[in-house]
Amino acid sequence: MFMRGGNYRGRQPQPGIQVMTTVASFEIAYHQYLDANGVTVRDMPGFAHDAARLLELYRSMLRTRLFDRKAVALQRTGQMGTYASSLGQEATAAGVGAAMRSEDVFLPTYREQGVYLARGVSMAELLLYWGGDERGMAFADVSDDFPVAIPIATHLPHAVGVAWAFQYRKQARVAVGMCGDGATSKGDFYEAINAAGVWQLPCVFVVVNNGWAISMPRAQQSRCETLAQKAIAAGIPGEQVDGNDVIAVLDRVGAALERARSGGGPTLVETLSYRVSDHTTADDATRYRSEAEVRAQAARDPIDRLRRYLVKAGALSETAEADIKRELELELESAVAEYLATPPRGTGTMFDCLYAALPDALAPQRDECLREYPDDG
Amino acid sequence: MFMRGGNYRGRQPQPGIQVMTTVASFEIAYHQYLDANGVTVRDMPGFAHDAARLLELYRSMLRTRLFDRKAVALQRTGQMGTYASSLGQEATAAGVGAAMRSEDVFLPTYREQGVYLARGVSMAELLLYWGGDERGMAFADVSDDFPVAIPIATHLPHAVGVAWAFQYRKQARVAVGMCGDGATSKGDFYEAINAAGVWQLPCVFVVVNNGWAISMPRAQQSRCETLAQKAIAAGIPGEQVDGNDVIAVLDRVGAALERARSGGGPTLVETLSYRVSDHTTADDATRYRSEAEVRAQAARDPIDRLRRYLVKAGALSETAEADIKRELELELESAVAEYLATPPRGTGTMFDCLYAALPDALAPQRDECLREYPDDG
Amino acid sequence: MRWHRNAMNASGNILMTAELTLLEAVNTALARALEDDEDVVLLGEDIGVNGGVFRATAGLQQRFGSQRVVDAPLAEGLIVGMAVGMAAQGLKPVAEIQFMGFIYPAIDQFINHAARLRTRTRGRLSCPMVVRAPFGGGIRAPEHHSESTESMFAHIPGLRVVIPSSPERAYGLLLAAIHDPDPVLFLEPKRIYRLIRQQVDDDGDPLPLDVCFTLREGSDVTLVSWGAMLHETQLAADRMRDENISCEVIDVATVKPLDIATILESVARTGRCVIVHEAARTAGFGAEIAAQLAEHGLLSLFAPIRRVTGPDTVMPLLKLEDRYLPSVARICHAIRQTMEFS
Amino acid sequence: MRWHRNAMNASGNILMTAELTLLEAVNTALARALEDDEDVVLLGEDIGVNGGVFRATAGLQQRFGSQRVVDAPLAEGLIVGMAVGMAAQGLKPVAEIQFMGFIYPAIDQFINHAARLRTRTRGRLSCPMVVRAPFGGGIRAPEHHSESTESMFAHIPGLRVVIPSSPERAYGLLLAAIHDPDPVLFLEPKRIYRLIRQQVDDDGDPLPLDVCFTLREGSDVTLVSWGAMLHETQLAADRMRDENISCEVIDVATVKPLDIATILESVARTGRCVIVHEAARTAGFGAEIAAQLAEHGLLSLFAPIRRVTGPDTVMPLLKLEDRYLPSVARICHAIRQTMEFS
Ligand SMILES: Cc1ncc(C[n+]2csc(CCOP(=O)(O)OP(=O)(O)O)c2C)c(N)n1
Ligand SMILES: Cc1ncc(C[n+]2csc(CCOP(=O)(O)OP(=O)(O)O)c2C)c(N)n1
Ligand SMILES: [Mg+2]
Ligand SMILES: [Mg+2]
Repeated sequence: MFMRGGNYRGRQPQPGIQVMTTVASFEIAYHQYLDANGVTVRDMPGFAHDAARLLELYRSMLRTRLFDRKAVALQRTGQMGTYASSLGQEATAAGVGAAMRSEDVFLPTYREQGVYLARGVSMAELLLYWGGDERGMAFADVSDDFPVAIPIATHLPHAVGVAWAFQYRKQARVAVGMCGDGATSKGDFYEAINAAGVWQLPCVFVVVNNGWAISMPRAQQSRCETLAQKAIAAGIPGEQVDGNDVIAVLDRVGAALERARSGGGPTLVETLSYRVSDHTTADDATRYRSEAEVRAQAARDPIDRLRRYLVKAGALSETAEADIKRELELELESAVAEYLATPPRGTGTMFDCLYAALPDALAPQRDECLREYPDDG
Repeated sequence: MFMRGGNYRGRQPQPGIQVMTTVASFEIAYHQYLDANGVTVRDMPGFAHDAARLLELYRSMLRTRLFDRKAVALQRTGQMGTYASSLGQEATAAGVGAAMRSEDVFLPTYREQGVYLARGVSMAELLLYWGGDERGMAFADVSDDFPVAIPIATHLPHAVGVAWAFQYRKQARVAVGMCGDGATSKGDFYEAINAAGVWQLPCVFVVVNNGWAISMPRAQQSRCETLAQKAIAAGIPGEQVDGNDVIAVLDRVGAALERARSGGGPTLVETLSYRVSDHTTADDATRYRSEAEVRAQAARDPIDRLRRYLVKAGALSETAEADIKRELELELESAVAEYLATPPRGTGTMFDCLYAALPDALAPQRDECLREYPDDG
Repeated sequence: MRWHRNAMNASGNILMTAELTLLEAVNTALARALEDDEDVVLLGEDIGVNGGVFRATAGLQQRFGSQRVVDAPLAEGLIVGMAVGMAAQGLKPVAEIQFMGFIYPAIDQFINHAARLRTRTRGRLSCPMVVRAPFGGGIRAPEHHSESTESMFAHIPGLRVVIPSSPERAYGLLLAAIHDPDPVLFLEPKRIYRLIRQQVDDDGDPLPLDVCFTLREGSDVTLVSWGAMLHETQLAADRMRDENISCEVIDVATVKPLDIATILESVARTGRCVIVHEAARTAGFGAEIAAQLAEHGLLSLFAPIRRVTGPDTVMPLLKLEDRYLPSVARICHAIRQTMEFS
Repeated sequence: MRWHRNAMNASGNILMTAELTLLEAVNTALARALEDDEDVVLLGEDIGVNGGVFRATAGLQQRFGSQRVVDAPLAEGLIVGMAVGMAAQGLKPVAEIQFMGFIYPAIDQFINHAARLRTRTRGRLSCPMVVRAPFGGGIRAPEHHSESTESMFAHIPGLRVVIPSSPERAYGLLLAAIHDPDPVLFLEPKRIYRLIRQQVDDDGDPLPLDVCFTLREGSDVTLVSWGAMLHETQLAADRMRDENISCEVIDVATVKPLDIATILESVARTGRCVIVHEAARTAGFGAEIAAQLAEHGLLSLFAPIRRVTGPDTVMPLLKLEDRYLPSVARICHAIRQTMEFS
């Protein structure tokens, strides 16, 4: 986003002039490196010249896709709860995950397992959570990331608070809040970007515009031409990125993170992608959108796109790809085994983390609970 | 606001091009007709050639000022509750009041007595309300306007609902929601303008930017250069107006109302003014802003400005002005008398308008109340 | 839905009778209201083409058009706030909040506006609106989808809070809520959305609000509940019959304002009362009922009033949610304790 | 404030003692917390240069800087949501909501986040935060400025709700709330902000949370109240003494979690209980106390438990607000009824 003018205070229109004065103007940019066929449309950013880096992104996307597929399968066979797949959105997740440093803090919705995986959350943990067990959000190896936010957009004010803490403590860390296109209609979204702007906090907001909020198409959420331009309301930079181009996502989210880390304030990045799957396993998208629309999106698949580029560049052989797949399948298999073997939480644990210490008033309720379910602690 | 581009879907950037694509651009306009000295800076709009119309606006501003002054005096002498004066903002109120038709619906905050007065609400009613009696919002002569909204910005979704009803019933009516600069930080504000955009509702949002939200200067509410540009987030037109130039306010709010009425959808108008008074009679603004700043605003006084213009144009003589003042003083005096003579509400009336009919469950509480306060019904 | 006869009711409405689930009864009542009164408008997230995530509005947009069944942007505060504006203009909006866990951004609109617009204008404006929300646990849903916080709303002066517990009452109470000239929060116990089918006459006749329904008469103990928990409560009453304990079962139905008279009258006969609700115990609505009994029915009581409720913990995710919900065994235990008390 | 001696307490803190109002005690506790722990940060509307609309934070931004005492944009959901994020990072935010009537946009953050972050992450993240809000009527304020809805928050599992009723308890309980590792809603009864002065030691010592304070011992009837209503309750107890009725007066102080043991123990001795609160009756917190007494103390009761409360109406504007608030006469009437019951 560019701003011109803006300093309206000093300006006075001239007498007799028929036109009104323009006091501020703005532009919204769109970024893409690889087109849908994996052909470069623009000079590549520096990191993209490192094949290993691109392979890592490729692996990250594939890992998410395989994880999602397995999670859906587990749900279909009654071994897990309702699940929200990110099928088709893997580039955004991989790009954001790769752009962040481990000391940054991630604040996601329910559709960002891909970023969690890139952050070091284990597959078994994510399965446990979606299997209906809070221990899945205890994260053995990731200390500060937030748990999944289900109430839409409510986590974005948290991102502001986290970023505020970084600024207060003079830490070079960034809070990254991710949300969907639907989420941009909620007051919380707006209050958060506005406040981040006021304090110029190290905070990056990534809006994953996947075209749909359950059955509501993007156009019914807002009359705005782009979601990126919502940044203008907060006086912060906003831009649009091809969310199925992992290179563009990593580049632009990376730039936003760098700016935030070095005191340059917040950014809103809209990534244009598409929710290929149903909203969740509890949804049936055929009720509200045409299969033709979904089929058309196949051509934009983020994994195919990078694969074509890598293959053409000679950076990905068939055997290398098979190796990656095999390795991921193994990881997945052992995660599923670990998940399924996790002993259940005792009923009494309902009381354990409610407060730092159980208040006296609750002891009788805990006792009552353990009387009814004595065997499982 | 102008929009260019916007149709990002069809565009594809060209290979090899180094710059990113611009997918949307916007400009925010500022409107003024009379400068601070009452000198025209631009050709006058049609209505301004009608001296009677301008005199009416002048009278409307003066009426508001005198009313405010009296209300503050009553509060200071213990005859009224906390009161929020609009001193210095009378042009915005008069302009909005004059732009609306009686069949439109007005949804104000606590600082818009000027618009209420222009709408036909009586001075005695307003005094009654601020004196702490709900009957003051029963409005004998205005049927559909909303009562004062004290919780900031919460009435803007109501404006959307009212406008939705107009659209549904194909009525050529407009809902006008007014709020302050501080209110623009609240999610409700944003949700409302966004939704009005989605359905292209006959709704006009007037943001009175008076520089302060209690002790918070405008700059601390948002990093945005103008509040008008918040419209861009909702994809609706937004513009800035000199809120102390009643001609500009009437012209621009009038244009927005006309567009809304004829199916052109919502508009956000930011009127630049200044809160010359304390926030309310419970506030002491000297704690947080300099007297120099306030004094500097005297030069922008909206009433002086129009008076100078009218006097120079020969449309306002000293005797005419004295006549207007006398008439207004008389109205005010009789309103105060009416207010002070209003018999108190009986205690039992607490139960009267709670539901359309008092539920059985509440009858004992009402009886209990009447036992304690039997004399006043 | 299986419709199986047509007739007319007293007021001349065409009478369709069918075996409906609670969910279908809601849908049928909404269709009836849309049909009968063009001021009725539905508003919510995904209620249009998609027919609602539970299908409560299935087919209604197709039948009544997108001006009557309106998909709103994702903003609950807006939805309820808009309903206030629509209602003030004389429409009868019926808003859907997708899950009760997402109603909180709208509490401001309930407490500061909807419930007091009539009071604030001394009757000049009013709020004839309904907000529907599925609530309660037991459907293995994700986080925040299973809570019951009716008592928070029952505290709001000027509001009605209505909770059906069967298809028939869902139909009649929802119509009553829509006809009511004041705002109603209509909470639908989603655990029993599809649990049973019941014969429902689509005759447009509302059931009375502000009254409790006595579902079963008994002489030893009064069981008071609402919503989905009436299912377990009735099962407990069945089980108690085998132990020769006769339970009276009361469906509160309108939680606010509360028809305490029916409950008092029952407890005056039985001398014992067990209140069952799914919500967390502390400051749950069971407390209000117990408090009124302790104030107005103390002398009738042979035994302490017991509350069988969810504990004061966060509703756990699906692996443990059944352990959170009051079980038939827990209710039976409380009944026995009450009977054995001396 | 008139400071009048310096000393040290057991933990070596400098001890300043002064005659403070409740408002000054809040200010003093905030200053102490800011002084002692740089993780403590204040956040709110108009709390900086302006020192808060009630002056609760007067002088603090001047003393501790604008990084510690932070003026926020006008958005309550944001303020409480930010506090969650800050707290998860180990800060100890103390947010101010200007009036309780404006807290509702933030309820979502309380119920869906602050109160359950620890549970949701099994202790990995937590929310050591305080939200302060002045509440209650009686100061002739405009609409929406006078309500008391503590019971809505008392229903939220994982939250603490603390209400001081004197300068001393305001100081000690606020420090305790700030030290507490979990979220606390701290409601300040603004009607008594400046009512009395009391000697307060600024020694940094917290008072215990989760316990009731017995303000006066008595043998005939237990009066239970909290916040500003304790003022009228104490006056009623005085008046009853003239009628030879001996009242025990309990300040609940921590409404959630409730120390029922102290109340039960008292009622076991007196056999009678009158609960006084300003909030609307239905589903007010008095109901919870009465319900627990009806469950666990039934046999002690010689008389019905009476609640003296605001009616279930919208709190009227200033002309009638005194008629809404429970009066000393109303409390005395209830005590007499309780005593005369047989
Ligand atoms: C406050 C709130 N309202 C409603 C819901 C129900 N709901 C869950 S996901 C969803 C759509 C979200 O769309 P979007 O933000 O675009 O994210 P996506 O699912 O497309 O990733 C809705 C309405 C919710 N979780 N929270
Ligand atoms: C939701 C809410 N929060 C806080 C307040 C307290 N308050 C009253 S007026 C005000 C400032 C409003 O500023 P602005 O919107 O600019 O309007 P102005 O007073 O300048 O007309 C605040 C914070 C309130 N009324 N509502
Ligand atoms: Mg989406
Ligand atoms: Mg202002």
